[in-house]
Amino acid sequence: MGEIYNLIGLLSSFKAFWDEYKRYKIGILGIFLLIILIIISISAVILIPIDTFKQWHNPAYWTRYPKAALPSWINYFTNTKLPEHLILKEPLVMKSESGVIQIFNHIYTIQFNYDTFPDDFIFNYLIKYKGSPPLFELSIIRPDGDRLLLIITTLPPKPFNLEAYTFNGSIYSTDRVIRSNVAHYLSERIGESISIMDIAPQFVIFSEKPFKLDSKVLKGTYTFNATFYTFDKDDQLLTSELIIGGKVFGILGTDELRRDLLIGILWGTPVALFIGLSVATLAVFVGIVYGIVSGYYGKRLDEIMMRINDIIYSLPALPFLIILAISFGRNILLVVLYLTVFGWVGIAKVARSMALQIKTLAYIEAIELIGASKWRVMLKHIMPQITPYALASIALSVPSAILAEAGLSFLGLGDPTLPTWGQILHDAQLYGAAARGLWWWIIPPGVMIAITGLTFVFIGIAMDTVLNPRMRKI
Amino acid sequence: MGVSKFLISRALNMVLVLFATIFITIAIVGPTMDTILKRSIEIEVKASILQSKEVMIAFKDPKDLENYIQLQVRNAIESLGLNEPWYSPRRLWTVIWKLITLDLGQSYYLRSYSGSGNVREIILEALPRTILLFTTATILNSIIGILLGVIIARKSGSIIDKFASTFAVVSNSFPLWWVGMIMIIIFAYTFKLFPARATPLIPPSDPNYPLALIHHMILPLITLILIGFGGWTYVVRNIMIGVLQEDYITVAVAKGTPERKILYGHALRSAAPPIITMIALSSSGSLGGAIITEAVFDWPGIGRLYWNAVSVLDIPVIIGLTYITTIVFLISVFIADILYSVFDPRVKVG
Amino acid sequence: MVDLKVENLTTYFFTRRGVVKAVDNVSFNLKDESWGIAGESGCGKTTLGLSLLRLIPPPGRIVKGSIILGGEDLLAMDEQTFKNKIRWRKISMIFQSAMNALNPVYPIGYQLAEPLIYHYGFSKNEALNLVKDALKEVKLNPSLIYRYPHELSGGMKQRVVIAMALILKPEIVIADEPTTALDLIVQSQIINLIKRLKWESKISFILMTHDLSMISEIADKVAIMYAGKLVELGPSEQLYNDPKHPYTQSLLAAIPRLRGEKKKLIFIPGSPPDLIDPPLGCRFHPRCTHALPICKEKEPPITHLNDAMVSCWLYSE
Amino acid sequence: MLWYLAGCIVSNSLGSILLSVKGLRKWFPIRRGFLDFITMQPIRYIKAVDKIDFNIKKGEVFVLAGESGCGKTTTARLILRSIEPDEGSVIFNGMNVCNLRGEELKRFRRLVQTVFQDPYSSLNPRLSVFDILLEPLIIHNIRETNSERKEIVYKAMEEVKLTPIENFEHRYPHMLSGGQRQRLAIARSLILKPKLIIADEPVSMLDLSIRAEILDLMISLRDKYGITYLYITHDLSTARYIGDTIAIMYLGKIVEMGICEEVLSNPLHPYTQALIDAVLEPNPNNRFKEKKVRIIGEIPSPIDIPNGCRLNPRCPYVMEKCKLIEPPFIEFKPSHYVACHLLID
Repeated sequence: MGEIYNLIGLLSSFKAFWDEYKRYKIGILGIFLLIILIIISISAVILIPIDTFKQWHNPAYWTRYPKAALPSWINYFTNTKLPEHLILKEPLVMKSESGVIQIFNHIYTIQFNYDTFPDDFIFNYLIKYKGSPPLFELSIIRPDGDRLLLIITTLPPKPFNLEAYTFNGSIYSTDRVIRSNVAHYLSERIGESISIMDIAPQFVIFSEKPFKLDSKVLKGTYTFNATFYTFDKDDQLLTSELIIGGKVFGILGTDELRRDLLIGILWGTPVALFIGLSVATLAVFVGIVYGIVSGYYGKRLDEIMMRINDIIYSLPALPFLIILAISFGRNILLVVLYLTVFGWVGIAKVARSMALQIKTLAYIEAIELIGASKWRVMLKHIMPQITPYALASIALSVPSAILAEAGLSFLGLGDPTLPTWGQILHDAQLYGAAARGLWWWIIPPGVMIAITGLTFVFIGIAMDTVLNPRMRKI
Repeated sequence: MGVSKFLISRALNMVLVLFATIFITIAIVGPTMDTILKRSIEIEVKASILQSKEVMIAFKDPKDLENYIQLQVRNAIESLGLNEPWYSPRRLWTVIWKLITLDLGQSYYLRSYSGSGNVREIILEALPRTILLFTTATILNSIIGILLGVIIARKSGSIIDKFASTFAVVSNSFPLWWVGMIMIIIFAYTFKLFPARATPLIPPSDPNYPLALIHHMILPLITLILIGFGGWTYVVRNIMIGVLQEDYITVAVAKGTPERKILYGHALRSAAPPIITMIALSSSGSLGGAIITEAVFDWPGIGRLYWNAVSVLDIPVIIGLTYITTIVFLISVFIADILYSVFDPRVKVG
Repeated sequence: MVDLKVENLTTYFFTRRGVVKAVDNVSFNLKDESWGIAGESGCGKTTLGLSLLRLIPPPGRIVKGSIILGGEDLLAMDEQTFKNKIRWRKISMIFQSAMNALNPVYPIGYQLAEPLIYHYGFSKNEALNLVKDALKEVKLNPSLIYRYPHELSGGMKQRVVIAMALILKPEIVIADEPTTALDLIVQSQIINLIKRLKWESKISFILMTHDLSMISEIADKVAIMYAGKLVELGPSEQLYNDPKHPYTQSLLAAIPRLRGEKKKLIFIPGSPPDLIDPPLGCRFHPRCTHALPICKEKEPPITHLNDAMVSCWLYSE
Repeated sequence: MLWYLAGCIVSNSLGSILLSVKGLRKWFPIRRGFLDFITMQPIRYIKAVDKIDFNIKKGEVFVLAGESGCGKTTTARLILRSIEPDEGSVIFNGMNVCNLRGEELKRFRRLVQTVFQDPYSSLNPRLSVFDILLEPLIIHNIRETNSERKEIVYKAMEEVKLTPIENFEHRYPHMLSGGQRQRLAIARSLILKPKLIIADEPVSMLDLSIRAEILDLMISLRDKYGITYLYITHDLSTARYIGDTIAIMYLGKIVEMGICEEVLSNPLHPYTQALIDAVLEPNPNNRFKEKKVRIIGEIPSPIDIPNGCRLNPRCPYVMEKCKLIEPPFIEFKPSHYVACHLLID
């Protein structure tokens, strides 16, 4: 009784609270982490186009990315340098004319100094033409000066009904023509005829001479030269893109569905903060109002309200969350609602016991005897005393809300329109990432869940220590 | 109020909560259950009619056949009482009566290892495995937690205390199932010490099955302890620190009571009621949380069963499981109450 | 022959807010008599009591001084010797609140038996038999040994706590507010019990309370404590009939009397200082009606007047 | 304006009865478990207040004294209508408090104020001194403008010597000493110009050195505004210092009542006598003799109240009759009432 009174006195101003709070290193650390998370969230929203995260569950969007690639920084720690997945979009552009013929050149120069071969390569281009179909030629110059013609072909004719035709073409290293050209090149060099079925062009193109099965990668500068011959003065080569399929990609690598995990992790941050904070705030608000009304009114109403509380407390939470998600849907707002339903119970109990304690303080009786209404007593004389506790319990409820949401998502019951950390782990589990050792798919989401949880745990513990005199050393 | 009275009133309370839980479960899954049930009856009836040639021949006009089918479906639905809504007293009573008598009905799709579709059998097959894993973990966790918690409570503020508290807080922030995945990477993928899937490959009828089960249990068990004991230690530490500040501890020190006796006698004995409650609650609470953990390790307990039931929407199994989980939970609460009254002579609840 | 000499005892609490000077240079000498230490809340009485038992909880520490009992310096002893020879055997304590001093989960018999078991190695049953005698001594029914604290009334619990302090037959018993939260009539019963113990068992009590009336019931000598310092000490008669220090004088004049002439009570304006930052000079000077300029600057020395000692500039040259 | 006039009327009519308590009874039922309900256990009661009568005259300090659990605080709550009586009536200023509703009750709340024992918990720690004093004015909608209200608040602060005002008005309770808080509590009770102040042990938690300050303040306010006090205490010495009339309670009953000085110097009831014996005095000669303790044991629980005279199991003069018949409350001497069989024959 005395304790709670002193506590309230101590916190009569925010400054007093802050002075006390900032003594706790753990609290400062919590705030520091929170700021980082907020920065991550803001930069995710600003830097990554909303389209990208909307495409998270659309496999077609991710075809240009490598499958289950390691993060690229892994090369700093290993002796064998793995090829980085390259998506090149800015070629050296050259254009020349001779008569009606225009020649567009897109030249990509890459330094390939890795120890293993690339997975494959893909060349995409976008060309607009009015006249006869353009001629397209793709060749490569190896570091040793050899030039390989990979393909020379005519683009499809312009459909009759169109005035100008915009054609989106893709050349894959696995294309039959390329394989055949490479086979030709190889048989010239080793003097044996090679069946094109046995050819994987990247192992030839990027290999040291002589071309043996155990030949190493030929390191150095490779030049990809794409040449288009067009036959109308308005024809244009719009864009092109060269993808060298690697085994490492970006900061966090990719998953089995070729998605860039960095995007998932970054976008997961605001989603997790939203879910954590909104569930915690709602639950604490409901819990506190419920607890105060129950504790202050007391008697029969209290009895009924606490029995209801008991029942919800006794429901096994996760099974019920699952049932709810299946029966009523799994939109993010609904998930927030479900988690709130199971989140407020404990807080209501604490708020009730605090209300009961505060109710015994003489100033409540004093103000009642002066003639204040019940609402005035609750709003002006009980609620403000519980507010600091509420803030602490919001902080302490966030981690469990985040964990619960992650659990639901992990079971595949998260909002299917959003990337969340739990869903990344769900997919990882689905594709047996753990048993296959795909650690980069598993570690970052878990670490993010833990860091976000810890942030609020730290803040909560510091606040709680300030608020709970028993735990505080004098 | 005496102890026996206290326990009886707790028991009555337990029954009340149990019924409320059943009602809520039925209310949530009821409507879904009805549509699914009706559709499957329709399909069944149609199939049986379309299969028997005699009946088919009897109808010349397809319209008559259609009407006949509709009639049969309606009869079947009525005979099951599905024409009434789920909240009608008759249906509620049937469900509740069945639950009380532990007649949990037949599953839609899931089968036990012996091939039975009886929900009770399916659950009773899985339950001991979950209890084996999670109760063992809870017991080990609580033992480690109590011993460690007492030690660091005595040295509160020391480096070991700070280290242990930090470990507790940090370990509690990681999802258990995530740590499970990491453990699989380390111990099953990298070092190949334990199998990655916790379900033994040999059938349950094999005499070596229990041994295999225990071998497969080690990795999940280590995970549960690694993640669990920190929290236990921290809670025990906090309770103990509170108790150690009490005047009667100072008195005990003054009287010359040896420190060991103070810690493990006076202090721990006073701290026992909340700790006992915690043991009882968490050993049953883990049944609910087992769903994800069992999914990660592929442990053949009720968690995975629940998960399977949810994935194929096997409603009788879902209801049965919810019911059994709640019963187990409430029984543990009740046991916690009994133990509380044993350990705390003050127990008097009005 | 009991001879307790406390010299310059100083106990500070090193808190985050600063150093709380709870007991500051306290000296007194107890010889086969009972002392009363009077002071208002927060003046350091309880800390003084715990210092004598070397039970100051962290962040508190005895900074300096000596406690000499029968020629031995208790503060120089190592903890084990002190625990085996002095604490509870020679000096024991009746703690402030009986309710909190008893462990709720043990029967009181066991709690009383503990000192016997751990100091003299009695078996549990032997000890319990002795406990029964001890309960009789404080006028309690011996059958209570199997009861739990919550089953006893306030007065009974207080008697149990007293029996516990006496169980090893110590020479000195510190009683810290032994009757707070007790009703008036029960308070008289407990005072009579202490008196009888004092007369019959020749125990020296050190009674610490805010209540000067209660001290007069028991103490042969009285010390008045203000803000961590002893301001006046002397024999009971001297102190009650002819108080010297302005603080003592005001305290006595502030006690409402039930008997005799109805007099106007006086009060001391202001409130006791914060022990982290006590006033310079005499700690009482901001509330003192007789304050001299020097009181604000220098701490008053101890002046001997007849049998009494007073720390006040009014009495020193 | 009414509240202002009310004060003038009171000072003119000293001696007439302000508050009259008649046959007041409050038994608290002991909460029965579900099981008790099924097994038809009879309801048991805590007989906190069991038919008491007394009158408080205008302008006097009426002391209600007794040990803890004797029902004195429950009596105060019944008078304040913080709880409802089972039986009996409380007539304040001609109106039956037990029947008040709505606006009338609010008016009553304005005229009767309280001061509590614990100066630490009786003030809202989140409000400043100024806001604490403003609160009653807001609740009762007294004076419209802020400046008028400010004036009233400042006046009350001056009245209880919380000066200089600018030093105190923005402080929070935890920045005040115990005595200052209690003065603030008195100022709060004063601000609505009440006729009756119920002071429940207002000094028992204060240090000895400042008790007199509060008691003197209370007396000076009585002299200045003709306020009547119901002073509730277990401490007979302060009762004598401040009281005019005293009633001694034991287990829910008043056992003796009369002029303070008279009752305390010539106590008639064995319980009163025992209480007076038990009061400590600062006299060094006391240590040579045992204190006289007339009655044995401790107060029984108010659930198991003995038959007959409630004191009979503890009373040194107990007679057969005491165990059977409850003694009537008689006027043994003029204005000195007592309930004891010893005095009837």
